[in-house]
Amino acid sequence: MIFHLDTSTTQPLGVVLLKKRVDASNSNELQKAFAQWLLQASNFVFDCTELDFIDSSGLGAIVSCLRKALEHHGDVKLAALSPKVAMVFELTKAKQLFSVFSSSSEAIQSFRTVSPK
Amino acid sequence: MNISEKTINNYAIVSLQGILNASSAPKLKTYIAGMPDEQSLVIDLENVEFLDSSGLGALVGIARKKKTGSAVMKLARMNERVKKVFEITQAYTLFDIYDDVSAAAEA
Amino acid sequence: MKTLLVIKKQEYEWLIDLFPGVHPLLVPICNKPFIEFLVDFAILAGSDALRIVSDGVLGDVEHYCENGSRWGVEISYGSMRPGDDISTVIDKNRRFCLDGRVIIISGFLFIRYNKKREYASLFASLPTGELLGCPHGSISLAGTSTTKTEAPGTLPFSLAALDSIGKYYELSMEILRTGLTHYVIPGYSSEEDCYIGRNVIIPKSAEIIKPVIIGNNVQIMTNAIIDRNSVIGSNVIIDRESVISGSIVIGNTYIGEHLEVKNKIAAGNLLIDPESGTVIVMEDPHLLTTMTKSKVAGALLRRLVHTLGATFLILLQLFPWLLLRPILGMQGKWKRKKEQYYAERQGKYVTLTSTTIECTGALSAFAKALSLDRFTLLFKVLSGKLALIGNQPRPLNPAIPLLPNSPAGYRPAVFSYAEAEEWPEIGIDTEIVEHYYAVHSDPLKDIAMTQKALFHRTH
Amino acid sequence: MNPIITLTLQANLRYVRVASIIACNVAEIFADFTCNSTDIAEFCHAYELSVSEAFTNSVRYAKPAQPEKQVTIRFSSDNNSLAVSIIDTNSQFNPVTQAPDISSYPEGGYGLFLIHRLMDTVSYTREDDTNILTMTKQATMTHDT
Repeated sequence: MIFHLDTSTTQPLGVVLLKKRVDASNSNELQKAFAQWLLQASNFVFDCTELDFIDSSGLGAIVSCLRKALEHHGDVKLAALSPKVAMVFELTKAKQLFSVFSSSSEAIQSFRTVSPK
Repeated sequence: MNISEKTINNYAIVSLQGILNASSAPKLKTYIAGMPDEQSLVIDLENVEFLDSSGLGALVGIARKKKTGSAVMKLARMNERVKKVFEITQAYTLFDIYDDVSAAAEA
Repeated sequence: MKTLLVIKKQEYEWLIDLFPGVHPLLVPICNKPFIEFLVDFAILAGSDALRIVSDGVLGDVEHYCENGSRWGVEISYGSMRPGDDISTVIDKNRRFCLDGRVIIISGFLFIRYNKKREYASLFASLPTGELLGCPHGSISLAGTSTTKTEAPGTLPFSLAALDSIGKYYELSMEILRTGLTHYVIPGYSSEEDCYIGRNVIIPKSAEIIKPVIIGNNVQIMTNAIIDRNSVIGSNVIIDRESVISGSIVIGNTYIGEHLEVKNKIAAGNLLIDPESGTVIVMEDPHLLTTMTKSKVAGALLRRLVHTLGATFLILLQLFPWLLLRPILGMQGKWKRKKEQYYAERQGKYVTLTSTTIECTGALSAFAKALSLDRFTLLFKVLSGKLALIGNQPRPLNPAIPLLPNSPAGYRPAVFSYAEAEEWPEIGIDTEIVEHYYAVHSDPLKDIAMTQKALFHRTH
Repeated sequence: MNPIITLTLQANLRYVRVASIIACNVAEIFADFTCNSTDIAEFCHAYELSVSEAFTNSVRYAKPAQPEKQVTIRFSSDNNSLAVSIIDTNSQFNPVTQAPDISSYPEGGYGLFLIHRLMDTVSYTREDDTNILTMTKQATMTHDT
């Protein structure tokens, strides 16, 4: 996981690059880190370009990130899901909860165009 | 085991009868060794009552020799019991197997 | 009339990884093995003998089709070399092709036909030669026809090559939507677009929308939806609130809770998107799994939990047993029978003394409520011969062999899951419960289930 | 397991056929009593073939210059499975087997592989300088129906 703050938007935007796998072994790590990131931003883009595998606990962690972001009046948007990862999101109906973009720049752009509430 | 031979279209048709196992396989090997290397063969297995891996090994050995001697060796009329051994060992992939002797000798 | 089927390994190889453990020629199309459609067609076309020729291993196909007596047709098998062309294959099977006419079907092809039409006289009169061809194979006729007629402009059958998972999916959907009445489809059917197999459990809250085909021993859990255009194979569990639509669930697959399987193929722990060909392997037992036995590590923990549980029960039952056993024994209400049962490991047996307590009088009712009849069996848990909870031990009976590799596994036990759930203890329904717990049970749940079993037995 | 027959033969390839015919016949008698309607011919062929393979191995690996060498074949059974043990005093061998690489035209090495494929269980033990290869098969064939 690599986190950086994108300040080109009106509100600070957290961009998270997820790597390889998000599964039972590292989903806790993601949730803990996310609590820290929430202090700096409430809008997030999870860039899944390098994510090859996700299981139900990884999915649970990402959904819990979304819930926390929503509590902070923010959002988590997903970008560049590989076909395999997308299939897991579809299978579990988690896809319906997220806005999904084909690239991280599109996802970042979408936060720019939305006027801050 | 009895071995008999006839000729169709330059193919030596070697018909085996009886049991092809460790005690009879040497007889087959010696018989085939007595033929010229370039002699093409059809081995008729219709009357082979029993074949084990020693018998199979002999057939595989003949096939390899014929292959290097650029002759052809074909098998014909395999019964179910014999086929089983070829199937388990996948030895059928090494042979051209015909259900008819004259078809084997013509093709 | 005879039929010669020539299918090269190279043509079906692509299917091997997608449906592991199933021979490609036995891959189900609408719950019926591929090869059976061809057998049906051959018979419909008037064949009394069928030979399947391939350069690949046919063992499983042979085991399934045997000599064809099931269909009243003689089925034999032949081998070929990968490089052989059709004429070589015909030569290699000359004796088979010798008398009469032969339909030669070459390639991994599905033949679309309609069982209501008349094919026998058509094939008897068609001219020799290729009837239909496509880049992946052909269907042709050898031998002379009895009457000389020209081939009709359109033949009442057509070919569909199976060369990709997309084609497989399309074909299955095509049959499901429009062709179910053209073929013999397994299952019970009262309406033409709905086939349901044996022992299918559908709760009131579940929803099934036609067209649909469901195999045998299928358990659909509460609020699950089988939406239109779905094929569910045998021994499948669709867990709570999951939605299956436009999808094929291959046999022995477990679909977890709250999932949406839309336009996909689920086979064991594989989820396949037929459109893109993307395959994901599920390593996650909550989502999709193959129905298999539990892992070794889990087995060790389970053994420990079961031993502790059994020890606890022994201590609990010891006094009542010492007290009641002699009294009931004297009254002749305590009956014991020594019998051999199948053990967990295949090919092994275990001798058990089963006790029955004749249920007359307050004392025996009390003894039964305490499950004292199982007391002696508890010691078998300590020695590892039985589990505390699992399957009901099956008596050794040569006539009813225990199926090896049954997907649910078999773990003979003092108490059975079926007892815990108050399911009928005998019969195939029990298998479904056991199947379900093969997927859902863990050592902790086992304790709860044992409690449940003990409780239910008192009532 | 109840013993049925114990038979000791001279370790000579001449007697391979004797061993395998007896195995085939014992299997047939056993299957006749035990099976309802299974494929008896296939059951018997499995014993005929397996014993042929095992006996041949025992003779092949017998140390030379010991013409009095013997191989013992022991049949025993329980309710529905028949076990046959081939016992010899050869040196220890490695019973682990894999399919021979057929593409290299091997002339041997199929024996144990065949036995494993034909029988339900194959076990090998070494006791007091003897090799015991025990092969068992259930008489009731399990069909997936």
